[in-house]
Amino acid sequence: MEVKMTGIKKSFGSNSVLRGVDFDIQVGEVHALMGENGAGKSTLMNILTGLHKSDAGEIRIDGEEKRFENPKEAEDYGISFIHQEMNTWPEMTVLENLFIGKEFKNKLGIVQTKKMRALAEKTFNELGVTLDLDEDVKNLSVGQQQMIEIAKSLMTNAQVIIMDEPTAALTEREIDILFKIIRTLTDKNVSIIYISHRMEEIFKISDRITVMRDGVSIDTSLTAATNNDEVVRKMVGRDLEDYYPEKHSEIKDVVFEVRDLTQKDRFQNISFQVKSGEIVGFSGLMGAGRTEIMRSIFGVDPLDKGEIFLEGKKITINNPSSAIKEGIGFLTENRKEEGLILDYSLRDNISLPSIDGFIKKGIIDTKAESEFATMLMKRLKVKAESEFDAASSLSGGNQQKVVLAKWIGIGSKVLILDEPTRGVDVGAKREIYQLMNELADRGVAIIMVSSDLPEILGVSDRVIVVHEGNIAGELSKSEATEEKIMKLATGGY
Amino acid sequence: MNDIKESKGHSKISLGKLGPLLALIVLIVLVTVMNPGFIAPTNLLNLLRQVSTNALIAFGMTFVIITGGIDLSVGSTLALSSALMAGAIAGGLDPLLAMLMSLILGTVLGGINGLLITKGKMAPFIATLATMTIYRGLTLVYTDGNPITGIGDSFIFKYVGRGYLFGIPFPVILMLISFLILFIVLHKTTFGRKTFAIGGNEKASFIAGIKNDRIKIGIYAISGLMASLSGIIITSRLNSAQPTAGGSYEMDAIASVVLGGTSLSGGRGRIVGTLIGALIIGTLNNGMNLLGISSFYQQVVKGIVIIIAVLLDRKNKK
Amino acid sequence: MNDIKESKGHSKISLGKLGPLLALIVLIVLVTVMNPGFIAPTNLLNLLRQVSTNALIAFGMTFVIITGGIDLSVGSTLALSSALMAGAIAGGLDPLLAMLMSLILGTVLGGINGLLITKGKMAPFIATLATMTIYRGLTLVYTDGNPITGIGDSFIFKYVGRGYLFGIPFPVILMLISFLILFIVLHKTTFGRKTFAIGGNEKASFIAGIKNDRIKIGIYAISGLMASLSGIIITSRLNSAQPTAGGSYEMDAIASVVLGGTSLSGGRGRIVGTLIGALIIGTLNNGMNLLGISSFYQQVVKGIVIIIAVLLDRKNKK
Amino acid sequence: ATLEGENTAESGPVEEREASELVVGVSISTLNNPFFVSLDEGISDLASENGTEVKSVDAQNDTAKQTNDVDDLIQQGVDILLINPVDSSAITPAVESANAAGIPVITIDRSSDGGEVVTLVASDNTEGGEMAAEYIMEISGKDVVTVQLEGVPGASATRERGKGFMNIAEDSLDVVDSQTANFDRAEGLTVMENMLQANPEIKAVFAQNDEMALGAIEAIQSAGLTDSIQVVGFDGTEDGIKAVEEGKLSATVAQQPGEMGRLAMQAAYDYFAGETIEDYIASPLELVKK
Ligand SMILES: Nc1ncnc2c1ncn2[C@@H]1O[C@H](COP(=O)(O)OP(=O)(O)OP(=O)(O)O)[C@@H](O)[C@H]1O
Ligand SMILES: Nc1ncnc2c1ncn2[C@@H]1O[C@H](COP(=O)(O)OP(=O)(O)OP(=O)(O)O)[C@@H](O)[C@H]1O
Ligand SMILES: O[C@@H]1[C@H](O)[C@H](O)CO[C@H]1O
Ligand SMILES: [Mg+2]
Ligand SMILES: [Mg+2]
Repeated sequence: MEVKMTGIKKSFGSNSVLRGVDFDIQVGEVHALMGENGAGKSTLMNILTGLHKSDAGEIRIDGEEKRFENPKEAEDYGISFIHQEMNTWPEMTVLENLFIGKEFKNKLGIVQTKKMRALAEKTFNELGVTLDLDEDVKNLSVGQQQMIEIAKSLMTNAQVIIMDEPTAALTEREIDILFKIIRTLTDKNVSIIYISHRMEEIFKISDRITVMRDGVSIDTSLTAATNNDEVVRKMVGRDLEDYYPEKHSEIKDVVFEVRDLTQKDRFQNISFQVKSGEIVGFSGLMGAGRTEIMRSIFGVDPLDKGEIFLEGKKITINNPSSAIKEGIGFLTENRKEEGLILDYSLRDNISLPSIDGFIKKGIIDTKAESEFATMLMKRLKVKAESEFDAASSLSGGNQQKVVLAKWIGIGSKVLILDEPTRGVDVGAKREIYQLMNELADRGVAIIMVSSDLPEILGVSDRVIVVHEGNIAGELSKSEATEEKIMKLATGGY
Repeated sequence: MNDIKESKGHSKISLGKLGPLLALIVLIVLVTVMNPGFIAPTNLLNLLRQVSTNALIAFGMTFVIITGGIDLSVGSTLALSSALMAGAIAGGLDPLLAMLMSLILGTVLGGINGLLITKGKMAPFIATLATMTIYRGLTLVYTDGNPITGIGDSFIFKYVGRGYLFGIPFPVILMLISFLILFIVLHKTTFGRKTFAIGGNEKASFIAGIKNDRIKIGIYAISGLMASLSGIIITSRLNSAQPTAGGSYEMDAIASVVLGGTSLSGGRGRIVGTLIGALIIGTLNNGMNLLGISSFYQQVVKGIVIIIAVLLDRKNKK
Repeated sequence: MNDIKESKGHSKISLGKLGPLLALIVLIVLVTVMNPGFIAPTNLLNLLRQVSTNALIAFGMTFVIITGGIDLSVGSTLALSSALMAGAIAGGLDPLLAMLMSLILGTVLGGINGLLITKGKMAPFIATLATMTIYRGLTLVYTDGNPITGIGDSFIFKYVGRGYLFGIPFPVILMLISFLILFIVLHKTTFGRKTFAIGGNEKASFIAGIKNDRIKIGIYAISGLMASLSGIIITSRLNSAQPTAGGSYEMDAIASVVLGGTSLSGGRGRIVGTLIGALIIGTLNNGMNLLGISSFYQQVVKGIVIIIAVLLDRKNKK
Repeated sequence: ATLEGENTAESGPVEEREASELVVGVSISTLNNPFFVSLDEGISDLASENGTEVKSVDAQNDTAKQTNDVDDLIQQGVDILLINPVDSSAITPAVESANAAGIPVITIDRSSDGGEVVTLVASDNTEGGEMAAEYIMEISGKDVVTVQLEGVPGASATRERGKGFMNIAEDSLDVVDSQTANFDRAEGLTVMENMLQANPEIKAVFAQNDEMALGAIEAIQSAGLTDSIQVVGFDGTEDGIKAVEEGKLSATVAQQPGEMGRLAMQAAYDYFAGETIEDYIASPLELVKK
């Protein structure tokens, strides 16, 4: 199937998101779509698949003008969309999830579970997925859920598959499998539209790259004919110097230490230290238990055993409130669910953990609060009109900066960052790294959980690798390599 | 991890699923010990007949609650459809036709709720709160506040609420048939799948091509239909249509659904649970009457039982 | 994007905000045209006094609904705290102390709801449905179904419901004072900010160090407190405590909150809106009585007005 | 296929029973109203004086619940049923069921439209309504501006009192408004307030029960019209009679619910003593005025 989109325009209210985009897909190619957060990539795909209507422009499929009324129609026509925001039904089983809206049924409308089960098993086999079809989706890891999304799309026999950041939650191994599948698909003349912020993947898998910036398609070139720096330059409109900024902070005394942290069946005897000015990277496979460890430290989930020390003093943390009082901040891995109140203003979001500090005679001093928020927004270079903008109106990277602003605002001595750059574009990523460095310069102890290996290597002073709830090893910056980390992470020695 | 799997429990029988059933059994044993008359077959049939009217409404409510909605208007729907039916019968319409008309009317009244909620984008609570008032007002206007009588000659009409088939009260049979049909619809058909899907993730369902609005309208229509069916039974049993009929029935129905383990936040639920929930409420009412507990204390006990049952259920699922 | 900003509304005055006020004005004009007696100062004061009892409950309900919850037990809380107060006064307790006791009791009853919802992890609907039944049952047990009388001697106690200050009925003054205090609490203090935060995103609030449970318990306690305050006024006005007092008051309170533009899904709302909502409901009741509309039609009209107001509000916000 | 209550057990001669061996089932329409509380007390007082066991259930004003309640009492094999119906027509099938089970029924305060009952113990509500209208004419004069506060719509008391009242009032009083206040004191207050706004020249009020009358009095009082408006209530509850004594209420058509209960219980004893019982036992009505 050949798809040609020309002059696509789209506004949401006064916000014109797409201002004339050209984009085409050829049979059997992997076409990467790149651009900063908010460039309009997902919106363009939503228009193609009929979720949104374009204001202007034309879509031709195999030469014929075509407009889908809704995503189902596009899917029936052979265009399947694996969305960036996962579209799962947590309370339903894997099998039910795979077939929602397209169940096999007999004449009486009764669903035919056996048939569906057979197809699902076949597809899982092809994908190398070993998941219980009767498991509730809510019990699966984000990565496993992502695999379901992929399987769902494969089962539709689509001619064009759109993958919007499919690997954001996948492990290296799962990514390998995905890439193999993509290869078999393209061999069968299926085309893939591949959206990702991970450069190395783009160069590994794509045939062509289209770069979008501010709602306009800037350029389309053959992957073989371009390179990393060129793509980045087109995306951000200028040269980015080194991807991972140099870090010069002075690493001093131990600020934060945990001993023997244990939560039954999740992690055992976790002990580590973080020094002032140090960034400690936590690596490991998806589901290794890193998030669980951090949540327990921060008092979100209870600990069965273990001690926490801050500046040499033993502290007790029962809930996030007490962690915050001690000066610990926690950027969660899921900013939309746990990091932000999307409908609320940036000011309300930023001041939330420190709101008790703005009381004057029992009343919130909103002037001081606004100043506080704007100050932090300036320092973090948050792109927004004012502190009264709704958090939902910002791009992913800017939203992430707002969450960071929250925790910088409490004057954290220890900052735990769980996947701080997940879904964030290159430009914003770099700004976040710079921020981390600045904080380290001022003596903050930083823990960074990340599934992005290059990031772990580029940013951390020291790497701790977690394997099945245990610390499998520790590597200094000079020792750490991808191979060594992977070996520890997979339990191989 | 184990417990999570259990609470879902496919094929496997799980504690979470058994929670409401256990509660019911405990209750039955307790009441029987205190008054053995309780398990006399005649009383059990009597109990089942009492349960049937609430259970029917609760079945429809189960669909509504699974989508994350609520239907406060069931009692008023029951009253309005019954009043018009009784009026029609008293006016000489064939009772069978009148009953059919009542069912259609209930469906339409439910459908109006669905329209307000989908096309009007109103919160189900407030939409059905409004129609609850409106339907009740219309009933009062139509009946002028008086019960409608003079409907009692037709055997068929009497039979619906007061007949016996093989010794089983006919309302009980109606309840069982409805249960079976709705069980299949909810758990075996695509309509049921879609009901769950909407409750679980409305946006994703839309993207998956489910016509959310259509399904929801259908679901509220089912709720209205069940309310009017319940109304036919009540009208037949009382040999008259009462303008105040069904007042606060929504509460018992909702309590039955929740006692049965269906979550008010939507996306999860079982209609078997609702049947058990309705039996719990019915056993409480009947049992406490048998035990001669004053109606004042009955209310206190009923509230406490709801709390305990929900807390236990929560615990099992943990 | 604009709509998000507007619906949140900082400083700027927006259509969305004015919707309910416009509805109120239209209503007032309509009624006045049909019966000019409506805007007579005595009638307006009379109207305000009638509104006060519902408005007080609705103020508390606003907090509850902003967190995404609901409180069905307000009417029963009102009845129970009033009955115990009346009993205490009849038994010789100083009326001032008895009133204080009633307020404390209301707060505690509300707090129990909060505990069930937070510590018991029960859905607010079902928790307060259960306590609604329990508190009502306890009221009936305590009063034995009879109103409690013989409480009418104390000037202070009479004054609360029946007094005038500068020509304004004292209940109206109580309503305005409560409004002012709760307005400040909701929109100017950290407690209010946290209330919104919980409604906006409970998980994010917890991670941001908000003690969700504590705030929620506080909020349900406020709801109970306001119900008991309303109960004091009613008891004083009726010169007796009725066991059935407050029946279905939750519905009018919830309708007022929603008419005022507070969203049932939580996270968004304004207490000024609730005041306006309560005035709309009050004007409807009072106005239709003045116009001699039969109470049956009144229900129909009330329901329709709720629907129209909510639909218009939706449209404005679009 | 059979119908419930279809084959009435043949009523042979009554087997005579001692009061102390009897088990009496009592179904009350609602105990949320002092009137019925007194009625219930009247029954149980006389019963306990004679050592009779009473099983009492409360229908909470729900016709369907009352049918269930009666079924439950039948299940327990009570010897006789004393039913105070929520509604006269809706109680019919329950009475028929009792008939089928061979259990005699006595209705109280409100009748049953069908089935066989031993007797009805009630005051004549229509007559009571007439009494009220006549008394208003007597104290306020012919054609005075009058309003009526009605009880729960559809209740027989509402219908009958309204009917009786209008029988007289239609020709001899100027009834400008009639609204329901659901037999409820708080509603009586607000409805009265609004009526006063709409018709400031009101001179007389008939409230179909004392609860509403007491609410109306509070409204009249706060409007400062106590001296110019006469209120007549119905029931003669403790509060009502006290208000009459204090001069706040002009009069109340007093029923004697406690007496009604005692009369019903006595009728049950008489029944089991083999005596013949009248179809209708009038519970006395009395106009209580100062
Ligand atoms: N439904 C909507 N209503 C209003 N604005 C929207 C809507 N959907 C997207 N936008 C806005 O359109 C712009 C483009 O969003 P889009 O999701 O297409 O970006 P993207 O390129 O996919 O970014 P990312 O890399 O972060 O996924 C953003 O500013 C976003 O806020
Ligand atoms: N609420 C829960 N109930 C049961 N199991 C859970 C729960 N949360 C997480 N798990 C499981 O615990 C393990 C650890 O998950 P965790 O999210 O901590 O891993 P991680 O190393 O942080 O990986 P990720 O990169 O996915 O965040 C996984 O197997 C996960 O499926
Ligand atoms: O006779 C009673 C009383 O008047 C009561 O106040 C309401 O119900 C009627 O049936
Ligand atoms: Mg995107
Ligand atoms: Mg994680």
